[in-house]
Amino acid sequence: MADILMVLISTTLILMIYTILYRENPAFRFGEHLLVGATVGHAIVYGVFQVRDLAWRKLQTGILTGDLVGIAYIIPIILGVLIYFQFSSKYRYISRVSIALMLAVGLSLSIRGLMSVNVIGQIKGAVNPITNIEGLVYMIGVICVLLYFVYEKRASDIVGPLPKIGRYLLMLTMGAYFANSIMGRLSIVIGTLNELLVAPAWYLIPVALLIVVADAMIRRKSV
Amino acid sequence: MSSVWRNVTSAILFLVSLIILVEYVWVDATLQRLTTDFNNWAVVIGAFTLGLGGYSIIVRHWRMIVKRRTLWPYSVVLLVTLFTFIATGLITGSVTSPQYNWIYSAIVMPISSTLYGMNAFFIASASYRAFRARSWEAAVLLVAAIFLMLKNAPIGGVISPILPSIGTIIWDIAGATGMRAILIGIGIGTLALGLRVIIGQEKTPLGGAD
Amino acid sequence: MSWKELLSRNYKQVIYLCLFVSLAIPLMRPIGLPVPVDKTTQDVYDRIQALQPGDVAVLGSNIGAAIYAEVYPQYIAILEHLLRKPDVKILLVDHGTEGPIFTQKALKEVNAFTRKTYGEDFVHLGFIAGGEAAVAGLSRDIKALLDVDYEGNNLEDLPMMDDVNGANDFTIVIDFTASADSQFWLNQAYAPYGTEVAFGLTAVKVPDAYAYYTAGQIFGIIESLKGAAQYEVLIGRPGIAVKGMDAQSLAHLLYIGLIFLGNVLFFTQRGRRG
Amino acid sequence: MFKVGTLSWLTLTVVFSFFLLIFLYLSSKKIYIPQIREHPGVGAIIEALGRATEMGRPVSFSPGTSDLYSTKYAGDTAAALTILGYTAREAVKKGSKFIVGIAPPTVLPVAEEIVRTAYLMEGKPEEYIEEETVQFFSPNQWGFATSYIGMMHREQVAANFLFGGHAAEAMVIAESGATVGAMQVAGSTNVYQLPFFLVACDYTLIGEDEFAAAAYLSPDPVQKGTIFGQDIAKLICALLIVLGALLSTAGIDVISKLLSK
Repeated sequence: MADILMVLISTTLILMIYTILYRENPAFRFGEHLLVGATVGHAIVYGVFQVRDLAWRKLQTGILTGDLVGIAYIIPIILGVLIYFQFSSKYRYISRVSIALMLAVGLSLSIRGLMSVNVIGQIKGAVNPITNIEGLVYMIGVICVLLYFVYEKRASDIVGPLPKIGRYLLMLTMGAYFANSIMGRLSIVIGTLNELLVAPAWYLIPVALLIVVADAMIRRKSV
Repeated sequence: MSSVWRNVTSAILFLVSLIILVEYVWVDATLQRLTTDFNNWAVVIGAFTLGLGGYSIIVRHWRMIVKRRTLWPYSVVLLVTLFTFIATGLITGSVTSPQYNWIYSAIVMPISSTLYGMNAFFIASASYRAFRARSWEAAVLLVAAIFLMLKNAPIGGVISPILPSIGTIIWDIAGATGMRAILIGIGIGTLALGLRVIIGQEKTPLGGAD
Repeated sequence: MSWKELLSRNYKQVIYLCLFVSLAIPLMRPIGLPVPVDKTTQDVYDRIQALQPGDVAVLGSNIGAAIYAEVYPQYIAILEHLLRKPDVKILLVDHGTEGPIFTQKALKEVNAFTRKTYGEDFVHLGFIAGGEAAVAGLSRDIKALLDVDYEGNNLEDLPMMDDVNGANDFTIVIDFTASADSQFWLNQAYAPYGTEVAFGLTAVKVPDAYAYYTAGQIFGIIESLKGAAQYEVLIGRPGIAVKGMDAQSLAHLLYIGLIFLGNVLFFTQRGRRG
Repeated sequence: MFKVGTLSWLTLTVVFSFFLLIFLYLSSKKIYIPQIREHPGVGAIIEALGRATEMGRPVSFSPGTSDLYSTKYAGDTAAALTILGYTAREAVKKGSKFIVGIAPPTVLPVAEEIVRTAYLMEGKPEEYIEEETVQFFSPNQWGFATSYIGMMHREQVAANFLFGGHAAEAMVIAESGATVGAMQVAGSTNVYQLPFFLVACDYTLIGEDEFAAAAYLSPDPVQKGTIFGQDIAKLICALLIVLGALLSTAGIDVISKLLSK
């Protein structure tokens, strides 16, 4: 019984969201606010479980066994609480210390990783013996696109038309994003339709259509 | 008092970053210990920030209800759902308990997948009305995109095997030139932004320059 | 108001209806177009097929409701393939708050708990917040970061975890995501420890990853529903992904037609006005 | 002692950081302010504004739907606000009606301040109408898109600008702009939105173009210094690639060996 109810609820919600294709309306707004409430609630629940598993438990074992590393977990817990001072305009500066630690770890970890993977890794990937046409095209091509992203005046004058070629090569890359965005979004719609086009879900489709047509009729008369 | 705290903040930002960056190239037990601890502490603070968004949304929508702003009934819907999820999660003790799983699959799954897929419809109508080969650049993009679409969809190969092969050539050129340069650009851009934040020249990520 | 006027005023709704129909028909009456296998998918299949007993496969997942349709079918297909490999250890970790929900759902769907023993053959660590710091912590020293697994059992009591403690023990890592955690595995596992990494991605993330693939930094990519369909064919278990590919084909033709028609109208009008 | 295999990382990071910090310092002390080339995107903005004045129809601008402090698009929104300042002044100079649509609450006060000063600097403070020139639509993605499109149709705008962090709603806005017949200029670093902007708008600034245009237009010398520091790092990468490819064709793969050290 419970899963019939779930199918009815989820199908109704899917159809309510699809009404935006007709126009923005109360049904769509209801579904949207439902989602924001659910996802934010989920994040809070998860935050509580994480603090318990990643810090509170370690602090307790640390205190019991006297292990310094465990006891030191009091520091991130305090910093975690301080971050909520962001909401008081008077004491906001207090929350900055927690953000500073997170930023320091985040930025330095990405600098460590990106300089090795994106910069050195991609340069090594581009450095190949030019044995055929493709090799030549790839080498010149990556230089042209790099030069497109160089903005200093004199440097741009020296390199002449190369950045223009770079921009056209970028169009190929943007074409790849264009084609893949379409395939990606279609896969999501296919996933939703897989659930919608099966009994008992699709019985609700005519109901939704009737409501939309009725609404369109009423609105056309009143205009 | 606040100016002392501000110096402490910039000192932490600079020192912690320096330690983690040096640890990448220098073998040293204390450096490694400190990096692991800072790393795990950042994970804990990350867990606390999950609640930050929640706090501001609860306050904003509560104010909308109290002041009877337009659309306030939707704020009631939002807050009721929010507290239902929190209550179910905390009472059942885990997010894969049957009850939590039920409300999650009934509400979050259908709405978010429909919303995320919605763009397929908007792209379809824009394909007819807005995607024009206004310039040579846009023409190159559209032609490349069409060949790549025929590579992505099995129908392309069925119509004629040349189509996917042209698509693959375009895909390889795009991957080896444009993508590579964009990745290098992101690497350098992150270093530039990172340095400016670490030395305190760029304040925005810290929440404004006041 | 004539039909023509009604159609041109509501052209958007007409196009939306065409797209809906072009997707719905093949889903209900599959055409069965052949699904050619890309090299990026074949590489992942071959690498898993070559796994030896005792190897450790790590599955990272940031699957959420938004990317479920594109990435979850890949996750199921690869999990099924790994379970068929004798004595290969599987470590499951999540990078998003919604991850565990789908990891548990997948484990039940391929009935992993009956085919293998939890704690010896596979362990689910659950979600660890903190983004790149979490992946760095996992790669460096799991036990320093975590005390318990997803269900709350102590890591010490799980026999498998005795000889799995960091990236040096990971044979391969496959991350199923559409967000930055794929980059985190490259930065924190591949760069420092040389761990073999592959990705299962949404279509829109594939162009970014392809440069890593040609540079040899990742050993394969499963590309959206298309990759899932190909993997289902490779392991001889055609399922929901293969059916979806027919709908993709018809819809792609609709888009190309619309772009073509739109531009023809644009140039003819401009011709008249120009 | 040094970790094996990180020597190339250390050298490149130190060299790049040296250039980035030096030009940051030199430009902030106004010792050397690099010259940034005029970006074609800026030319497109001027052309669009000229067209709006000819047709006597208003101009609309959106600085993006992402927050001022969102780590992912903070840079985007900041660049968008610099371009907003410039576009507002040019629009007022040319005497066309200027409308700004805002979604994120944190951006509203900043945008109002920028546009109000623009009107002041052009000597027409009375033309700036409170709540009218800069309109706050809704913090929610689809609520904002619907109201912004409504405004574009009501005002029959002749030029539309979309800068800063946009998501899927940008697709619907760009399409409505095309149906209204507006000349559209957009900019974004979000590679998933860029392809659609490129084919739906008349000119689009790709990724770092947006920062370069902001640096070109902004009086703050430090932005020019940062851009130049990154230029040098990119030129070094380009040099390494060319040298490496040529040498390895001749059979000497010293560059890739050095990079793996």
